[in-house]
Amino acid sequence: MIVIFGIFLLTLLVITAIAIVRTDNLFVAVMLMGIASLLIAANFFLLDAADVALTEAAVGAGISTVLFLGALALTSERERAKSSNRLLSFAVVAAAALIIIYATFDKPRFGDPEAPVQTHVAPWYLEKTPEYIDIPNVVTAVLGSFRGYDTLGEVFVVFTAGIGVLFLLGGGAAAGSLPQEKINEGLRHHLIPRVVGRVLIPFILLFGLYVQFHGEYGPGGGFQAGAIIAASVILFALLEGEQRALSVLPERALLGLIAFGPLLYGGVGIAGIVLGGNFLDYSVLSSDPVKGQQLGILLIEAGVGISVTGVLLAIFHAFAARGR
Amino acid sequence: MELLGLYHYWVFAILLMIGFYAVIAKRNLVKKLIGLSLFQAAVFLLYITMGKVDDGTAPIFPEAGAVIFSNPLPQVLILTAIVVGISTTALGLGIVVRIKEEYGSIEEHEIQEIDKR
Amino acid sequence: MYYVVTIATLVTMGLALIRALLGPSVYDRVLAVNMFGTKTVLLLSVIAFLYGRPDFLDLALAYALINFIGVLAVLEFFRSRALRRSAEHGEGQ
Amino acid sequence: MEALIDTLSWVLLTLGGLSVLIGGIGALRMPDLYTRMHAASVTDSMGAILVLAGIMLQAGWSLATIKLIAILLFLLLTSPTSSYALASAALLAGKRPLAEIPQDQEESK
Repeated sequence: MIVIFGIFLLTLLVITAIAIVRTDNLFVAVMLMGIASLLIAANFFLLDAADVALTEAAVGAGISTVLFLGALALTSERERAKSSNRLLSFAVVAAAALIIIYATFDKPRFGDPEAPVQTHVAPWYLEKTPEYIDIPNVVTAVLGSFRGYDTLGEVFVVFTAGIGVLFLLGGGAAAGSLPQEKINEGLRHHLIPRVVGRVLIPFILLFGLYVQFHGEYGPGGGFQAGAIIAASVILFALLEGEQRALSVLPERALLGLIAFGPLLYGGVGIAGIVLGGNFLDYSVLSSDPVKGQQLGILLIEAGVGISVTGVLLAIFHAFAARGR
Repeated sequence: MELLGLYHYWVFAILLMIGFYAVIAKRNLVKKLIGLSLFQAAVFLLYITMGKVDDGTAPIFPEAGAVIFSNPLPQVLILTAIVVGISTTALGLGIVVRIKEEYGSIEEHEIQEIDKR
Repeated sequence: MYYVVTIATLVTMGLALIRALLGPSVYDRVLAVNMFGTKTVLLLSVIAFLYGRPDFLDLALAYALINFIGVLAVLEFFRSRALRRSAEHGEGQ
Repeated sequence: MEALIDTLSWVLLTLGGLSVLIGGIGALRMPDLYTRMHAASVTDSMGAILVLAGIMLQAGWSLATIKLIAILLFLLLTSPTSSYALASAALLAGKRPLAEIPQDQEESK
């Protein structure tokens, strides 16, 4: 029965995707992307990926819409030109789709426990997590400890992307023709959303911290928490105007956060070397290896959360500052 | 049942190619980025689909009882990829905004024409 | 018994999607997205129980909290667009 | 007792599903933006209350119930607010409701 729910959601997803490509109004495309993100998150949840669904929820529901709308406000809302070489592109795409679909017939059955993907390292992770790390969430264990290098790399990619956006858009904003005070006031005159938003912001922050520190026991972790905390500050910025958000968390502080996150992560790795282990080996951080692993994961998740919060907020402010 | 399972992969293929179509055929740069996001989403779905195990549950140990778990590894990869995806999309959007400021347009062919001059 | 609610929610999601595709105005589409968001919260909470893992309600909670931001972003987008338009008109005169 | 709770949550869940469905049909079939918004937002809150209450009865007294109450509270806060914000934005942008306000009422304002 649940498989049929999944198939229904996937069908809706394909319809949404086709509509996204067909519409020439970019605002509509962004709205439909919001729907697509909700569908994808629901699908992830049906496919047993609670952590991934939470990430998609944290990123897709708020931040991605905010960023795309920010970019649309700075560029244009409509697609002017018709597609180029439609027939040729369609032929290429259709042929490739058919080839991939043909290839799927050789794939292992959906949900097959004997498929090569399931038999290689995953059973080892599932078996050894209670022994080595002793936290219930295997995803966090793999993310933080077993594949700590990967995650370090990903954090640096996020870091680099954030720095890139700051280089492109930060500083020396184009002189806008709009009255400053009007632009800065945000949605302050919308009284009801403002009051509700003010009630909501502390809870979002609290929920973000819960996701951050509960990540070892349930779905969550630094990536999700970073996105949720950034979302709460973005909500504040939307309601009270961007200037006030900047006075709460000034740009310098954000730069500090961006740099401190990867530094903390790398620092934990170096601490492993100093204490006589390998890079990113947390077992040596404490006299009890299991406790050391847990401490290490806690610290690096904090590093991830800090850097994701900083990068997403810096990106948001960079886009908002351009609009002035 | 066999075909129902394959449907997930077909959706992956179709979604991937819809995104790809937007990237190659559309001339608007923001639309290309939206297509790229769809492409990304399709890849995410493929990974998560492959990690699913029959009668499995999310790889978080419940308080009691041993059960079958789905594969945690694709989930780890995709979890980080989603956040990386939004940052790189933001980078792309940043480039588009700069292009708009320099060229006054975000349509590919108009930009190329300005470049020819 | 959860199946009844799940199916009703899924069908409603389909209906909301049709509304989002038909439009006609942008507000209809935003309305559809908003509706879709609430339905997702319900769907996720029901499925968490359907799976017998009620600790996954965090997901529904995340959506209940964060969906609001999307609507506010749209509102701010309309506001700044109106500002820009009035500024352009002011210069034109 | 158990059977009573089960029956009650059955009834709540079914009513909730029904109300969600009615909202969906209303949002699709109503003639203009404001009536659609009305259909969608009212049933949103009603459906959320019924469905979540039904699940709460099943969950018993546990952490899940508290989370469900939190979800319900936040939904009841945000969903009408979003509808209000959207309606006011549409009205400010000059979209008029389908039904015209009668002359005498307009003057009395």
